[in-house]
Amino acid sequence: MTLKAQSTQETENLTAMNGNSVIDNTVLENAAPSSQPLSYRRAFMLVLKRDLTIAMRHKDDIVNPLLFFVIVVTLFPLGIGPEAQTLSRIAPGIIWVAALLATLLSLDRLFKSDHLDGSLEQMLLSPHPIFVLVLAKIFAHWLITGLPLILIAPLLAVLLHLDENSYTALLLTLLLGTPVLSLLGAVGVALTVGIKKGGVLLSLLVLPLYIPVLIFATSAIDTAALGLPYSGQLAIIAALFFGSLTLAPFAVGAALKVSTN
Amino acid sequence: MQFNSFSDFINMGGYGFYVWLSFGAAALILTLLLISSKAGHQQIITQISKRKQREDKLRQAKELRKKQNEVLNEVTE
Amino acid sequence: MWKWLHPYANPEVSYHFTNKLLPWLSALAAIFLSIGLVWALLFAPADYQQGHSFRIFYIHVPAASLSMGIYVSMAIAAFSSLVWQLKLADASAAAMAPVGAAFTAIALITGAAWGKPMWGTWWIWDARLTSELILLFLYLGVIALHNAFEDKNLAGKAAGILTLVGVINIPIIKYSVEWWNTLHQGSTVSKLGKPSMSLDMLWPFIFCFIGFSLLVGVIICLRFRNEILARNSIRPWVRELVQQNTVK
Amino acid sequence: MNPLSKKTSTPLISAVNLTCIREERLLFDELSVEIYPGDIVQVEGPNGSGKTSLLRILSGLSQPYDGQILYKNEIISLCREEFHQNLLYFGHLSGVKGEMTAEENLDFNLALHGNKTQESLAYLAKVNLSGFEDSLASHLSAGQHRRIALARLYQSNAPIWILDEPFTAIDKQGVAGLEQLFSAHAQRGGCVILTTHQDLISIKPAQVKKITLDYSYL
Repeated sequence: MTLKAQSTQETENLTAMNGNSVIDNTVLENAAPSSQPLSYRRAFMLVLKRDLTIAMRHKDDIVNPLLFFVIVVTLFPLGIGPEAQTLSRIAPGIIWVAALLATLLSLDRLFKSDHLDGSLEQMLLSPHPIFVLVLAKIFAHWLITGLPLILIAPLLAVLLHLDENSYTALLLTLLLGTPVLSLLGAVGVALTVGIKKGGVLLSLLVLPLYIPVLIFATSAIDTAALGLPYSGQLAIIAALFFGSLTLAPFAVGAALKVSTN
Repeated sequence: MQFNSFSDFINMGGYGFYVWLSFGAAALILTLLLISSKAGHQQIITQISKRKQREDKLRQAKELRKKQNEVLNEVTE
Repeated sequence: MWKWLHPYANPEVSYHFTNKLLPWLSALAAIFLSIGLVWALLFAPADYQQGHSFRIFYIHVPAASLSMGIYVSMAIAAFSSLVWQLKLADASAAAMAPVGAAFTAIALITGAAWGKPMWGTWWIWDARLTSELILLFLYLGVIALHNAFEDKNLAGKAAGILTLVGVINIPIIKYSVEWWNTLHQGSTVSKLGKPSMSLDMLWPFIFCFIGFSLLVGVIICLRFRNEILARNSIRPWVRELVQQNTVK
Repeated sequence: MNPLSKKTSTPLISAVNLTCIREERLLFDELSVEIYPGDIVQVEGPNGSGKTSLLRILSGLSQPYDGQILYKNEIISLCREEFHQNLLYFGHLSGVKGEMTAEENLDFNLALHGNKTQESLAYLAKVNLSGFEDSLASHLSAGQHRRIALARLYQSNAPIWILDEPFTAIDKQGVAGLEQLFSAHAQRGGCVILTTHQDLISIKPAQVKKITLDYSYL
């Protein structure tokens, strides 16, 4: 064990050398005029503002998933046929599956570039709790990708002859459901961010987890089309939202620690 | 015994194909898994021993270099 | 509990313990499986409705329940490896994933083979088969993530997190699929439901079930052993063991 | 060894029995080190000997295979917030975003680590970047990126500096400035742990403690 001997020797060397520097030991300890008190809100806003700034200067990230969403939805009538009845029957499923895929496509940008340029490391080393930073990043991701999706969905619903009764249901399920997609997806990206070809793997990890949201959301829209109350399905999606909101940031934090290891 | 003859047994009351497909597939998958798990042991051992040989070689080369240096030092002294 | 667990938390001790355990476990598995399978195939009575196709039940049901059970034990192992940093728990979780995936695949194949004569079609979006299919995806995700990492320890941690996320999701997925199923085909009475089992059907089933569980134990032990070796390849005791094995 | 020095100061950061395994190769085993206020520690070793791994483990980014890191004799995972408040880590990657300006990058970095951001322009001037404050970082060179990241050193009041190759892509003058900064920091009672390919010029070898990583046994 040569190294062992060497390193303990070094240690002694260090302690021995240390005698003369003890005197001004206290200088740094008391000198903290330039630091701010830590606050969750400030950390959250800081990361949120940064991510939104970057997205605004890099508009492809907002536009491309949205375009993907629109194109995938328009492919279905071409593949299935233009009968209004068929289309309105499958419209909820198409819109939701396309939303899943669009979210999946945009997930990559959540941590990838931060991981590549080293800012992810710095975030993990900041004194703020990781879940606050992660939550801010996920919220920013939802604002950038989820929100535009919700805004454009009614337009696509018109193209697919969605039943008129279901528009509110479509918007409500998207409003409650897309954050769940971002939160669950973040776990998947956090796990795969350190892997070179993580893209395909990501979909394998994340898509099965999306199934409950898909089922309840489409059934809410279907129920609404029949003119029946769909608050039950909405309540379940809301429960999924709050469940993932509380648990996902911690899973993401743990996963990021593994990925940057 | 539920069957009168061997062909009865194979036939399974008309369901033979499905029954034997199930049992066959299960047997196949489990045997493959069992064999690969068993073979994995020897594989890992050979892997480790190969790495060990490589490291031994590296160490020998290092010692040889050290000796040569010592000889050189002696010569210069 | 820790005092009792501690000696087994040592990789070398547990390696040798697994080695000693294996022959006994394999013998028991062989006995139970052969009795169970012969009984199930030859002596168990045919179902009055489903005839001899009912014999698929003796593999399908053990495989399906074991596939769920292995996932849960994998999650427990992953949890203890993440929380208490037990490296052996990590190795055992890694050993379980392929076994679980294999049993899920068996449950799916036998389910389809049983469904064809019963429903007239190979695949039906029945709640149980669908959840089994999603479970297979979850298993494959864990295995793929495990393989994607070069470093075994990191791989174990990442796969562990995914397993835990999955185990929270399994009940939700199962519930949602069942709910979705009743919504879309409320009138279909699943013939894979619980048949009234007589005792001469129950006994071979119990033997098969125990036999398959023991077989799972055997395969997990085999893989666990390999995982321990791979994770401790630089330790002197592994080096010695390798030396002995290659000289032979 | 002076027994007094041990009594009067606790080590800022110490490693206890660290073992590190990467790609199934043992990088170091049972490595123990104590680093006190005022120390400048240089980690040495050939490529691939685990210098970066050691620094990442010391900073808490990576987990060692075995062993513990202590901050003032407390395990770092139990005092994460306090430890990170007192730590500045500078890695291979600068953490600079191309979509943001030099000033925005520095401001974010400072604020993220709980520092005030009023004087960031002055710090950019100190690393020779005045005039580039408003340029997008994607228009700047790699060396300039590193300088944006290093500007944090002028503001930081964290006692523990862990710097992985801080001199890469920095010119001679910059290196001299950094070395001055390190000595001043050590004199204030901080400690600097760094890896570098070239030897330190203005800091005398006697002042530098060395940890040599050499996987002489594999």
